[in-house]
Amino acid sequence: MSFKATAREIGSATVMDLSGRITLGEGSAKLREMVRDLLNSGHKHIVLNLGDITYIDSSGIGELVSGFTTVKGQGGELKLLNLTKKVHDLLQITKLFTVFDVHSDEQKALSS
Amino acid sequence: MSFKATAREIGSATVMDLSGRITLGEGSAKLREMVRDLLNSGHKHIVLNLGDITYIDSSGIGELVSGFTTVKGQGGELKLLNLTKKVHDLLQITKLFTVFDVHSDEQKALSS
Amino acid sequence: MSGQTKRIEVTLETLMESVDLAEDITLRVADAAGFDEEQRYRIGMSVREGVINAYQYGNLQSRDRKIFLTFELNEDKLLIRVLDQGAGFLLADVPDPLAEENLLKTSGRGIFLMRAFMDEFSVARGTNGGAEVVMAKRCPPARRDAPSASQEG
Amino acid sequence: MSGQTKRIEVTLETLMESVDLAEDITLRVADAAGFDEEQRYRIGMSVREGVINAYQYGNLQSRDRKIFLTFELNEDKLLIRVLDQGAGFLLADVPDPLAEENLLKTSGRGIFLMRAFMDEFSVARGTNGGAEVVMAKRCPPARRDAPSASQEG
Ligand SMILES: Nc1ncnc2c1ncn2[C@@H]1O[C@H](COP(=O)(O)OP(=O)(O)O)[C@@H](O)[C@H]1O
Ligand SMILES: Nc1ncnc2c1ncn2[C@@H]1O[C@H](COP(=O)(O)OP(=O)(O)O)[C@@H](O)[C@H]1O
Repeated sequence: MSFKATAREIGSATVMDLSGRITLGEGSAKLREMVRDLLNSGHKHIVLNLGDITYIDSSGIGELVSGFTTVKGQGGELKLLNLTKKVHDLLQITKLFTVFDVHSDEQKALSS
Repeated sequence: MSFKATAREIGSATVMDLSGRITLGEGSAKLREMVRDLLNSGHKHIVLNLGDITYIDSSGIGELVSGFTTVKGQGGELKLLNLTKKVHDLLQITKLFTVFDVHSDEQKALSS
Repeated sequence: MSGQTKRIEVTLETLMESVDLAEDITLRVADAAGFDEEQRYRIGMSVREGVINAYQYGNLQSRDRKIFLTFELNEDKLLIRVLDQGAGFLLADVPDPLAEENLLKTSGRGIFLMRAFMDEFSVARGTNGGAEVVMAKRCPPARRDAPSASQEG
Repeated sequence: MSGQTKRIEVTLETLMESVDLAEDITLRVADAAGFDEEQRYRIGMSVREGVINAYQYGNLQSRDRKIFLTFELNEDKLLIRVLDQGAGFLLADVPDPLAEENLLKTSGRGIFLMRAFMDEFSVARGTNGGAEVVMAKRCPPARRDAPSASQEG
């Protein structure tokens, strides 16, 4: 299943509902463009809903880190929402779980 | 999906509802045993319901022919019911469609 | 898809389970090449039949022989080779399964199906002496009509 | 499954699409070997990462180089080799992605994931000089606990 993203504006934040795979040659490049486009259009409060992301490889992890630091560098924030067990485990073993701002409740992700 | 068969006795006939693949190393050998067991137990009027057969290779075709001639040789009859398009096409190009007694209606297969 | 030919080589052991594996890899390759379900089925079945023959007749089920499966994809077609380490055979020696006297035979339809399901089919002698079945399917699929059973090749 | 080692060899081109193909073939082989979904995922991901590296760093995306993927299955384990035609590399030169200063790097986690997801992992120099990643998963899967990130190998 290929990578897809749809945006929802909620208040000053943008929730991106992502689905499919974030991998080299597939979702990674699209994710990068997406974050760049959001920043270029002034959207600095981004929540990535990963609930329907089925698979992330090391390239995808790198892209999440890149998005996180880029958004932060521009004074915004990038949060992760609804990690599946596979994605949770990946962030756990790579020690990124505590680096990212991870949420399991959209309301709390938006208000935190 | 592996080969499965369940029997229904209807009057003097046995309807075998088959599903899965009839291929070398999978359904072919089972189909042969099944027909042999039916003949050994005196069941000579056999209807093979192929409606849920997803795939047949040349070995499976050979096994259908074998069953057909074996049953006939013992004074019985073996009919084929509910061919999918793929199976229909296979029997068509191998010129076996007119050799077999093929039906698309169970009642008619039983009463013919 | 670039203009260059893409090549994938798979070496399989002479085992019954190599038959299903070869078919599944073929379906995967044919899918990536853009063939629709019906064409994938035909290509997969053809490789299945070719590998069954390499397993049974070519390599005589001997574990120290190998089956070599090669895919070559270009803009025109997907070319597939199934090479074994047997004695080889001549197509001229293979009986026609559609002949009246062969219709009720319980075998002898494998090569016929490969011919019917592929656009090109031939048997060569491999460099190592074994049989090399060479078959091709036009790509993107042009022929959507009922399978023809022409005996070219 | 017989007691003998089963061997499958796949030669892939240095193309981005070989990454997905290698992963899918691996999933198919791991399935036939009896691994459960979680183990198949880990084995597939490890091959994916190995082939990405062969594609990028080993073969430098050059079409005239090949990637050799080999599976060897016995009763104990599934052994997988990914061999490229590059200059090779030393594991000792690979930075630890868990080190504080590397945590926010946007790359450098491929080898770490292979080590975490497989039971054995090492890098050898192939007979042709390239890097040969050798990794194995115990079979039937014994380790169902959380993936460990130990740096052995
Ligand atoms: N790879 C091969 N090596 C040697 N002989 C072969 C090979 N493939 C086919 N043959 C010969 O061709 C015949 C017809 O093969 P085929 O049409 O596939 O039907 P079947 O396998 O049911 O006999 C076989 O019986 C065999 O004698
Ligand atoms: N097949 C290979 N050939 C040469 N160098 C390699 C190979 N695989 C990995 N490396 C080296 O190891 C480093 C770490 O690889 P890896 O952990 O997969 O992370 P990444 O691919 O994200 O850089 C690479 O940056 C590269 O220098």
